[in-house]
Amino acid sequence: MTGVRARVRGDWLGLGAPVVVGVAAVALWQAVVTGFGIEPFVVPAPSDIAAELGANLGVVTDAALATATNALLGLVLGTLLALAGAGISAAWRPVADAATPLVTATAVVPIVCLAPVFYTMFGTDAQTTRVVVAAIAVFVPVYLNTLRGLRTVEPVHRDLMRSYAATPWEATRHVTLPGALPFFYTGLRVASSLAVISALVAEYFGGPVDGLGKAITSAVSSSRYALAWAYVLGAVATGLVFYAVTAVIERNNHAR
Amino acid sequence: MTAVVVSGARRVFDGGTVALADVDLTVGEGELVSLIGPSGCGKSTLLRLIADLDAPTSGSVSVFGKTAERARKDQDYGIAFQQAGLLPWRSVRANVELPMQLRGARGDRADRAQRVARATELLALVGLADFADHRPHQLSGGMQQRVAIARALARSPRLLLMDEPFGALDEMTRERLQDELLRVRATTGAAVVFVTHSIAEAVYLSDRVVVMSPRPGRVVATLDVPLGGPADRAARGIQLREDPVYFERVSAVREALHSGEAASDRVPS
Amino acid sequence: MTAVVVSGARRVFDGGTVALADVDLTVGEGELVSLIGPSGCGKSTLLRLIADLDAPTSGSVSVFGKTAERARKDQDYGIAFQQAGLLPWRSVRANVELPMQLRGARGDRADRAQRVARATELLALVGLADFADHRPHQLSGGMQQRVAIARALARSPRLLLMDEPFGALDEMTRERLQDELLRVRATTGAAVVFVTHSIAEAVYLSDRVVVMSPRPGRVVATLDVPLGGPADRAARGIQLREDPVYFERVSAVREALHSGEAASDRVPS
Amino acid sequence: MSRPSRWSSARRWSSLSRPRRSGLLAGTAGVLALAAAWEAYKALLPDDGWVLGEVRVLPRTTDVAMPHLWDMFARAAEPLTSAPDSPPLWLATLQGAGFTLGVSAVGWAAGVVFGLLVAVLMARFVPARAGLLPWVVLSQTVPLIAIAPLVKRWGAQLEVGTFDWQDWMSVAVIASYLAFFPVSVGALRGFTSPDAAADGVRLDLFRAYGVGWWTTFWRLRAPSSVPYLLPALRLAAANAVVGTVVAEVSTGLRGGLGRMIVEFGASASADPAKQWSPIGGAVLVGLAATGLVALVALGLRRYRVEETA
Amino acid sequence: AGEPEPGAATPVVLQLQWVAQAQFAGYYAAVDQGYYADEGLDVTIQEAGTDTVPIDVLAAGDADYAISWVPKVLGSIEQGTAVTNVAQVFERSGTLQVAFKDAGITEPADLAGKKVGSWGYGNEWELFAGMQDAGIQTPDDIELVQQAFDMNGFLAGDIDAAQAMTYNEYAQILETVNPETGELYQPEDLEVIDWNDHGTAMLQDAIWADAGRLADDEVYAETTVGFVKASLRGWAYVRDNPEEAAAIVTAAGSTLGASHQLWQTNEVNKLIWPSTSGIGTINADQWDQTVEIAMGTRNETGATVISAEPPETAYTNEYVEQALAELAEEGVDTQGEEFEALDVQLTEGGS
Ligand SMILES: Nc1ncnc2c1ncn2[C@@H]1O[C@H](COP(=O)(O)OP(=O)(O)OP(=O)(O)O)[C@@H](O)[C@H]1O
Ligand SMILES: Nc1ncnc2c1ncn2[C@@H]1O[C@H](COP(=O)(O)OP(=O)(O)OP(=O)(O)O)[C@@H](O)[C@H]1O
Ligand SMILES: Cc1ncc(C[n+]2csc(CCO)c2C)c(N)n1
Ligand SMILES: [Mg+2]
Ligand SMILES: [Mg+2]
Repeated sequence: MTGVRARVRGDWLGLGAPVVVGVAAVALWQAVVTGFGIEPFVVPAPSDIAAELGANLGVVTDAALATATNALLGLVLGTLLALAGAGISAAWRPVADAATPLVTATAVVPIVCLAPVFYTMFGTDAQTTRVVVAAIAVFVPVYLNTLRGLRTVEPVHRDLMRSYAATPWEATRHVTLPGALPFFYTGLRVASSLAVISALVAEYFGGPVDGLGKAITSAVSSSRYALAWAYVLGAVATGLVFYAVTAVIERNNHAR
Repeated sequence: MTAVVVSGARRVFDGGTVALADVDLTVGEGELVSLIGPSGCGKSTLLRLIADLDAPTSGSVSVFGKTAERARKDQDYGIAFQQAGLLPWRSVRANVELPMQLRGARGDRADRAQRVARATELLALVGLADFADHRPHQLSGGMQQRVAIARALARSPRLLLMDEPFGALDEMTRERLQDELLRVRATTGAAVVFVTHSIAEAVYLSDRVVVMSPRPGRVVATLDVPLGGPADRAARGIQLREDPVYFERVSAVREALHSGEAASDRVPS
Repeated sequence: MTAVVVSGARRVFDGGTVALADVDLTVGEGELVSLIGPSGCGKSTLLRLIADLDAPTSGSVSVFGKTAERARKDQDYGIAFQQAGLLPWRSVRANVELPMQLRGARGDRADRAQRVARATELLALVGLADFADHRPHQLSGGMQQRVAIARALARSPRLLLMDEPFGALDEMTRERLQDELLRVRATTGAAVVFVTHSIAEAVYLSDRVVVMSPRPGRVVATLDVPLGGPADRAARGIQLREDPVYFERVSAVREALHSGEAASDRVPS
Repeated sequence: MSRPSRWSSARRWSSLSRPRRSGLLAGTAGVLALAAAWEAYKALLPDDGWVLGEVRVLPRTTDVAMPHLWDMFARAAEPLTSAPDSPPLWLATLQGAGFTLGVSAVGWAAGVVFGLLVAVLMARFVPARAGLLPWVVLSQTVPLIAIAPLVKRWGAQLEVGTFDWQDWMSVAVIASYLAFFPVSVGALRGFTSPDAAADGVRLDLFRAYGVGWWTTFWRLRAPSSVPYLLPALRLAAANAVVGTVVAEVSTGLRGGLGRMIVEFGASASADPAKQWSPIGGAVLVGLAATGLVALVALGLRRYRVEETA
Repeated sequence: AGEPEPGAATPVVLQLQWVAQAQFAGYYAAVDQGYYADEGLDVTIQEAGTDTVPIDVLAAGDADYAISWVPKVLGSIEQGTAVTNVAQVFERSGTLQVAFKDAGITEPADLAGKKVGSWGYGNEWELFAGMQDAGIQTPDDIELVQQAFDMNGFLAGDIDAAQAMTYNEYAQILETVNPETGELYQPEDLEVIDWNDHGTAMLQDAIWADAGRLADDEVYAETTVGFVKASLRGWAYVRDNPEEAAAIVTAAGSTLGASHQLWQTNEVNKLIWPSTSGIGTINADQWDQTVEIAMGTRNETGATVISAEPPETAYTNEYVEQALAELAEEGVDTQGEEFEALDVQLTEGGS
């Protein structure tokens, strides 16, 4: 049933349908807000948000860049740690078992609980905590997925490498690592937008005065909701860029 | 010197399953021996013992007069599994080059050139010269199997271990590959241990057919197949399959299988 | 009335692959017709047209005088695929009951009792009475195939469509199931369209063997197999396979296949 | 090419997995190792941590930044405040954890229901899938704290008959906003898993039976989705807890851990061990939530021969 | 206020700007002492979280009155929120900028080149006004640091000058042991910039009512007088009974320690008493100063609170004057000229 026609249809749907849904949703939103005269503190009109975004593009961009920088550093740091951790855990089972409760705890502990103590630990005058919080959020999915990938070696490939009397390093290089790559990317894709959200949430609890999280609260506290939503758009765009970039890296790196 | 000597090999799995009970097997140099028997009778287990991918609970295995482990480390055999087991991230050519690459000690330019030449030659042999740069998923199941066979042949091993390599193929492709195997054997003189559950295939290819019975796996019969040497067989091709000796041996193997089966109390499916 | 009439059926896939080109096929009531041909020649495609799982690009298919769609909705046929396709979360019994349950209009107690009785009967028929409460993953591949066959028979269809149902089995299990199929056919009188790539199997089972050529898929030969009716064949069992007529027909099908193959320029694997 | 089916290969893997007990032992060792590392780090490194150039690479080790573990436990045993009838801190934390867990559970349930509905919609209609899926992904890039006050506001405007919207319900809605995402994505993958070429035979079978989409859904798609759904439910549980705590901080809802974290900020300098109690509580809530999901998984184990991420 | 109907108290919701603490002691005392009930009001007090904007809760109709700082509300009013300040409870600002003695910060100009703490959430305008007056360009001349819920950043030296409310964060510092002396930090260890002394103080806690309902809804207008009256009476109670008031707040669910709670009660009293024109009265000069600063001060993004004068409806003394008159009749002291602050001893952790 899948064929060229279906694929062409799929491509059209893949781009067109979300746009249609998006435009329809925004139009409905605008109509409801203007039609019922809804106050901006309930929900601001898309047109007002767009106007604020236009008027404050520079400020929004600066804030987004500040947040994105922390998110990116956190993404890189968390990914590197997760890869190292997953490598060690895959090679040495007791380490994996020992790490399990700690990783589970990390996965379930809300960032809002950790951010305040991290600011105390790393200093509230630096971006460090935001990077660390993002890194922790990134660590969990990348570690878990990569570990799963490293452990899922096809038995036939394992036998093959043994039949070649391949060294552990050769087996890792030629079979384990390439096989784990798709799993790693699955984790990275999840992690990419998590990194942005986490860095942003961390801004609520301290650190230098910059970034989207801080900007959103500032705007809201003086009832400038349309401006706040312009910053939210900045956050969405940043998250989207992170997601898209990882998706592109994935596609280029393991074209299958 | 014989290629493989298995004596008194026993393999009991953790659950208590006796997969092999006192199996003796000798494969002479250049000889092709088929293992046949109902599913679960221990054919793969036996092959894995020879390949040192598994160790016997008791008994011994020697390959070219050395331990199985030494032979594995010396790369004395090539192996093809029932699943092709290609690495999906490598091209067809790179898959065939893999065993050479792992052992190509120096990895220099001359080494590389030699590797490329050998892979080209092998791909031509299995009829896939045009597909060298494809990825495995772009090939049909039969083509993948052929790549796996080319890979097994890569280092011109003196011993070939093949576990139902043609199991997934349609009859005609299968027959073509059987002929190819005979040709390769004729040119390289390698010994072959060939697992199959096709009686016709076993008779067509083998110097000897070893019939096994299920749980605990034992050798119940060993039948010689006097149909001539590999070069001879490869030349006769389709006519061989209509030779009365061929039919007679097919019937003999079938009977040995059925009686071996009757000997065990419950038939696995 | 005939069971299946395919006339001038053509199936062109989106990529432009002509899977079937002007295929005509008639299957009489109670007749067993095998489709054989190299991989990719359109056997499965043809079967799927009959089952209304796919529609012809041009040409027509009728089943018991109705459209294929009507016949599918009326549950006129039972089908078994090459993969068993059992539902892993259902017991063996529940898998066999599935088609009855989906159509058991009332779902009351009497209906249930009848369903249970029928499933028990079918499981006995395929030799799995003791495994009714097992889950599919506890069965070997061959046993799973047998469950799928029992499921295909569940509503006593007048037409059975089977796509290489014994493909994954070892030779002996396969032979046993072939005999079972002959027995079922003898008792129910169902028409069967049987896809296989085993020449021996096609000859052993069929009233007629339809040989197809690859891309574009065509019928290149239709061979009658005068080996007697199903009851007769089932009774003769292993001797049938040593009958000279059997050997002759095997050779004839092989030749038809080879010539059909030669007719097309490139051989798929 | 024949591949071992997912179902049978799963059995082989599970038979290879080590006995549970050694994992438990190693897990305990891991927790103890972390505790030891905490104290060793505190003992060995200077108060100011390790500053590389401008950046503090390793954290401070002062008692304010990293209290001794025994101080955390000792503090938990002391009363919450100096008020005469004040409960011990551990008890207050446990009560807060219970409250947060309850709200999370409601949020989780709501998120699961909504996620499943969205997934069914997307599974049933291809254009719905194409149109909605990107927005479902996009929804998770909207920072929670931006929408929390709005949700509270929308909820507060709601009053139907005798039903009066409570503030904790807004918190549960916010939790469900995070919980629905993995469920909808995971369930969609599960519902459409029979469409995969390798599994197509089952779908063909149902078509051969001439039954409709919904019968196929209940008999095939829904059961097939379980291996994909279970990890999604677990993720949703963790997300629901995160969402609840964030929303508690954001809206100031009294009773849960989020509120405790906000309030204990005031004593973070003079009573630094205090704020570690709700952090421990949050970990407990998260573990309890995923543990409860494990119970659900137990109920569904017949459908769960293998789990897929 | 009108005659309270027997048995049918008017339900009233009050939205605070933070969680329960002595900052709001007057309202809790009024509930506890039955002052609201005396006015025929059944008052529910709603606490706030980090993202609650009290004025919008009020405008959305989810509360009848809200407590908020004037500069924050001016911004909301300019965004179209129709609310009116009906009682300016705090006459003085409680916001300080605190530094350790050795940081060399004694006046706003010294903040240049320093790491300066700021809360955000609209609590930072006095700081920006003070720095702007001192000729400091933000953000270029200083390093702005977002201040957390706690004072750890200040204590650890991440922040040279931190924002602190006299009644809260300043006390948090004094409740902490100075590692150098082994004793609690003392006021002598600290240098304090009090914006009341630098002309950039802005009006803080006030009672806000819905402007639309004040104009159209007579009952609401009447309720407002009753509500303001009972609230102010509550504050008078707090002035006269600080220990009891602190206990009332703690009983209402605040988890602050006893000495901290009492300190806060006492400091809040200092922001109200003695009252120049009677508690709750909005003094035009203070209002104008607040508006002027709100229009002229830029924050780190270059934004000002408001760009134009607020409308007439932004504040009125109409209701508070009625309330004060009724209170005077009942013999309540609404100026507190005799007010004497306590000398509260803080203990470690404020317990
Ligand atoms: N790892 C294992 N653990 C436990 N039992 C095993 C293991 N591997 C194989 N067995 C058992 O040993 C017996 C022999 O298995 P083996 O795979 O050698 O059979 P086979 O003859 O190759 O069958 P087939 O024709 O189906 O490939 C079977 O009963 C099987 O269940
Ligand atoms: N969905 C499809 N889209 C495009 N081409 C298809 C599709 N299904 C089958 N084909 C093509 O149609 C031809 C016939 O396929 P079909 O599956 O009927 O072969 P077959 O005879 O059953 O082969 P096999 O013995 O391998 O099962 C093949 O060339 C195949 O590539
Ligand atoms: C997110 C957030 N963080 C800190 C404060 C601290 N704060 C600054 S002024 C004030 C009121 C008087 O205490 C309080 C609590 C806040 N409000 N919101
Ligand atoms: Mg085997
Ligand atoms: Mg087919």
